[in-house]
Amino acid sequence: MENRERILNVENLTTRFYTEEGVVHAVEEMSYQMDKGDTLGVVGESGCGKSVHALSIMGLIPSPPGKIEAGKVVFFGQDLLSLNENEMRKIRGNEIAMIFQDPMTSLNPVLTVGFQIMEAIKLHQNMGNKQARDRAAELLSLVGIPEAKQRLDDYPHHFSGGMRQRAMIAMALSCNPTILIADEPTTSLDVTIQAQIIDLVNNLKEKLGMSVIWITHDLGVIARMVNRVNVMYAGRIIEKGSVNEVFDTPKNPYTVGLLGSLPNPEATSKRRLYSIAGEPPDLIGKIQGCPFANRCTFVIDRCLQEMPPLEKLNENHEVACWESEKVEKF
Amino acid sequence: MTAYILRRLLILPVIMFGVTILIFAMLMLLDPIERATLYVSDVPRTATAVQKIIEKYGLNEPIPKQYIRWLVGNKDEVTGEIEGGILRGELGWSHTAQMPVTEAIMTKLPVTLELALWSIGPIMASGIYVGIQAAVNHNKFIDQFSRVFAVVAWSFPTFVFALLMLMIFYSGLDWLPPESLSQWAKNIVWDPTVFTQYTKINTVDAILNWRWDVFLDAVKHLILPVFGLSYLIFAQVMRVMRSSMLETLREDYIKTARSKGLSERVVRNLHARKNAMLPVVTIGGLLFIGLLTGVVITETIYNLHGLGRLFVNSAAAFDVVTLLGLVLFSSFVMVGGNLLVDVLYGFFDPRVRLS
Amino acid sequence: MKNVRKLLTTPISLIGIILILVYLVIAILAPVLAPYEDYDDRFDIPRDGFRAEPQPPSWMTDEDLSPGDEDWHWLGTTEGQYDIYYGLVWGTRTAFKAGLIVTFSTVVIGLLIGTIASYYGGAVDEVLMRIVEVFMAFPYLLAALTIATVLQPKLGKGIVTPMIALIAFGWTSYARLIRGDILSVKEREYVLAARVSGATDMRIVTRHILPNAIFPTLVIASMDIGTYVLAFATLSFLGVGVQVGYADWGQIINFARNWIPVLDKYWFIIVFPGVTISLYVLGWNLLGDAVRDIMDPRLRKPR
Amino acid sequence: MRIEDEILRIEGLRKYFPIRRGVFQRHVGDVKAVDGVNFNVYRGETLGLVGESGCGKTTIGRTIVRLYRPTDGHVFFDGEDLALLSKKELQTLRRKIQMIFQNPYASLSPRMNIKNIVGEPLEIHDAMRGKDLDDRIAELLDYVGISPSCMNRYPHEFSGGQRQRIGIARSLALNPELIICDEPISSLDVSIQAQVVNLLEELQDELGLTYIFIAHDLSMVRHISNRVAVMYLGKIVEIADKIVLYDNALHPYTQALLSAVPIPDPKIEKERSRVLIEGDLPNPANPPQGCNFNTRCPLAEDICFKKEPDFIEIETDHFSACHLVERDGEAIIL
Repeated sequence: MENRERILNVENLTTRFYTEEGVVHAVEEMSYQMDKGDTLGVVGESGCGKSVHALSIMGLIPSPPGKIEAGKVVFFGQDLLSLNENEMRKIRGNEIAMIFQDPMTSLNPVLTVGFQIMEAIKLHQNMGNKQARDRAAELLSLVGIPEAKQRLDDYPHHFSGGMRQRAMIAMALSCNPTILIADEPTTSLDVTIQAQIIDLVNNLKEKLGMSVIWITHDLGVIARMVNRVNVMYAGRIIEKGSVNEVFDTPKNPYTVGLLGSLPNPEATSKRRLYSIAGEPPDLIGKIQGCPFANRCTFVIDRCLQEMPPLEKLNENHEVACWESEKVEKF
Repeated sequence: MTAYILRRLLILPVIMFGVTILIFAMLMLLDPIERATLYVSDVPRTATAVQKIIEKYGLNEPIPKQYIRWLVGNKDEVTGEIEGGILRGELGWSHTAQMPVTEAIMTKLPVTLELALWSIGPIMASGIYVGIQAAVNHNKFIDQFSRVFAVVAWSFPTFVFALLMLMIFYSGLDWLPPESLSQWAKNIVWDPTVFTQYTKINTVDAILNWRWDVFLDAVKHLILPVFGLSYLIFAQVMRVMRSSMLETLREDYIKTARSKGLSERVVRNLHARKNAMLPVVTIGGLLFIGLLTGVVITETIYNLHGLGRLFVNSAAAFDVVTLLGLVLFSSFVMVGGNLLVDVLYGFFDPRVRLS
Repeated sequence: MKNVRKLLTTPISLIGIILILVYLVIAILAPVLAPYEDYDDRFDIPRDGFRAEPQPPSWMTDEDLSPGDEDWHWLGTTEGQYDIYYGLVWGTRTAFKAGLIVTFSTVVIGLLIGTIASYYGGAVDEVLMRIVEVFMAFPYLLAALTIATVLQPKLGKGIVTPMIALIAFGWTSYARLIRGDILSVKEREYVLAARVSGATDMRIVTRHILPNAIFPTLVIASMDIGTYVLAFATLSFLGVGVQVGYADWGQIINFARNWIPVLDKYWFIIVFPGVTISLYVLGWNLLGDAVRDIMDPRLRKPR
Repeated sequence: MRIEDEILRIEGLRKYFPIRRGVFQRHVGDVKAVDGVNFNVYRGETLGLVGESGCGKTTIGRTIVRLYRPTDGHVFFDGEDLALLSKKELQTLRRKIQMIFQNPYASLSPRMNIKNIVGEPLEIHDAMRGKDLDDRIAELLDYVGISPSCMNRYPHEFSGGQRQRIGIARSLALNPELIICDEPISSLDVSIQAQVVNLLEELQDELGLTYIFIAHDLSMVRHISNRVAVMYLGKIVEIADKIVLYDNALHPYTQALLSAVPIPDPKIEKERSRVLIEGDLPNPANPPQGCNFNTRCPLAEDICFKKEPDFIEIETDHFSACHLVERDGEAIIL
């Protein structure tokens, strides 16, 4: 692998929410690195902390009740968590941009689409009204919205779901961000529209030289989109590595179970799906040992006592499991 | 949007028809002779004269006939003169005011309008401001304070508040007297040679006549009534603004705005406030109710000769014709106000405006 | 259960509950706290002569009197020598009656009309909702005041007339609220599931729709009890409703109107009754507010 | 398959929802949610019904159980036309056709306990009471893997997957023959989806149930179904045995849909060629003239804008509605 530039280094990130019901351990000791040009997938079930981790990077955790307890987010050698609000605002939307899950609610209904795009441009790039407007139109056509100039004056409710997500992408791209964080951007869209959006982001990534963090629960999208993947469970990364390694030789029983629970597209005979018994834990209160232990078929005593650390299997694969050598894909 | 407004406008006559039916039904609870004041100013006392009046105005005819007559008036067969008829703006004779009800409304309206004018602006502006401050400082001091204030204000009867204020600031400290003007100011205002009453609204007239002494006197007399009239509605606007702002700040598009790197000030004032205003607009109708109810109590206690006081006096004197005239008028204000609110809503929300 | 515990541990609602309990105890113990001579007249405030000028509380002035004496007035007298203490104690009963009966009746009427409108839909809905709008075209208190005035000669003075007046115009917001909630619940999947199971319309409404739609209305109603007590007091303050001398808070405050220029001297005729009614309404409002916050933070206050 | 094995036959089914607008709320048009649909379901099979949101698949399901009255067309169940039944006659039908809903959080009344929810159909139809009822409820809960001791709990005490099981238990209460599964897994987490799908398959084997499985997830439909029908804008565009359909899709929309679904295997994904279709779904209130896929179809020819294609059998048991396929008699590869 050629020498690539390290742009993001997340170290030991821990985010908790102090609610009336108790302390929610949303993200626990999360560490990973990202190089320029990477498309990093973060995959896990709902409530596993994948969105919270993204908001932590952006410094958008509502506080209170949320609090980043520990860790570093080093972006080009600068720890984002140590920045004050003003410095962070210069990064947000400029160096790191984000798009969200539900395009129907992510755009302000009482402001025009054009205004919302121009706003970011004017803020970060010091452009005048006219210039910003031209740039906004350019961006809209870049993301494949026809008659972009006229559509600037439309309100979000004139746009379909797919178009709104395109507009959101245009907004995110307005300042040529280094990293684009996409938080389940296609979950609420139809598959044909999802395919369009995935394609669009892939093309733009090449064109603009961005790096992308793609958060999703859909392993199919991960397989299509990304080159590196973090698998999350109960607030922790339990397996990470290059997408080929993780899908071919998963070494955490959860990853194995997740892959097994998906129908095999090649199968001709009817085989029952593998199903992981039980339910994911809620994250209130500290979990003793490995959070997956109570659903795991490989469980040993040690799992109930100690959380296994991420262990390097090879250059491209790390896994957190005491019994990883016994685990095999079926 | 236009279709929606048009639809409301078309329903309007239906509502107003219902309103007249309801008012007429209340009228029918009266004895026939009591209803005579709808058409004549002094009702005779002798039995035969009474009978004559009842027959002349058909006050014991079938109800639909009486209803029509109440609407369009009674035509004198001999002279061809038409008396009464609410559609002609004739609401009957007010015993309490000793003039026709319509005229009474027009004479007393300026006093009430003055109160309302001085109340609405400050209520809206300060209620919205404090509500926003409470929301963005959620669970901090100002939020808790606003909450306590709202609940306490909501529990404090207007009439108790007004009397306590008078106890402290009038009979105790003698700072802020009741009534609308001091005697010397009244003498100026009522003297047409030195003072022209353009609008009959004291503060406005004082400015137009360039009489700052009168203006200050009027303001001094307005302070207590305006406070008494506003604190309830203020509490309401503040609470609605607070909760809608809180809700708006949780919306996804606020997250989007923040992720663009906008400052918190822009996020609040531009992205959140505009959306959060919508529920405040919808309670605009409540504002009218609050004002109309408030003036009744306020004017009674502060001895202001406006519509509210006329209302209470007519109630005390069993002057039902005046009462119903006033109720009819206030329901007009309400219906008109609600229509205005609908239009405003469309103005604020592009989703409604353009659909 | 969790909600009940929350109600009892939140300071705000706890204050509300305690306030209401105190008043409840006063209402129940009224015959002990303020004994009456004749059962039939127990809501008539006893008078100590007919002088116009109010008398201050006895413990402030009369050194030769002691509690228990016939002329002893804990909180002084109003104009016409009505005993304020007696009026406030027995007025508690009036307040409970007025608040609870008016709230209950308006909710029942509103539920009935709202349910019928949303259930039948179409023309029935259209007509009923227009009727609701007609009633809503009147400012509540003014309409109630008017109808109470009109009804007074027919029904006489007393607490029934103002209560009927308040009920007559009070039900509309509940009808609207329940109608809206039923319409939104009607399309939920569990209602569809009941229909697929072959449940009759009656069963769907009573077992599936109403239990899930009625809640916001009840919460709002609990918040409105205080408002109704206030409205009732306002009516009697303005001289419509109970007769002079009836044990009713608004009525007692009405006496203060004639003494505005010298209220600082006769402060007890406004301060005692004013505090009594405010604390009572505050109790209900605190409770209602807490109930709303706990059950559904999104509910907005109507009217 | 033989005709006598048919449990359900749908002919020319239409369901329109009126649109009212303007000052007088005039009837200005219809949302043609289901616009002339024909298919049949054989006893004991699972028919998958796929399509994107707004294509009318849920409406078909709800019309079959008569939650909606059809605008036009016939629904024959065991030879009897359901579209014509009166309310009373429907009661007997209710026993035989049941439904499982999409959202496990919305499909159980929050104010009823599990016992009342599962037992309600039994109370209504069999007037079951007391111990009989309790026993039957326990049996049903046991079937779906919920401990009968939970009978007196309320829905909010259960997770999404458990609720969906409870919903399934309710639908089984009356021993139905046909169950319409309306996106039963789409709001569940991945690891829970497999649990529910396995349960549905086990129940089918054990009780000989017939399913119509409505979903937008093509990979799960492929797993669970015997035959698959693909819907677009109120119409069925293709129907075939699942292996035939997935290997040899005839209609361009089916091909696009299949290729849009990502496969959870990076190697396959890298080699796969993809068909992208442009644009959005047209407004179902105002569908395009001719073939309603013509606005997005990369192959559309003149005829596609003029004439609506017929839904015809191209090869045995493989139906499709496309002019180009009809003409050439074979799949056209995008």
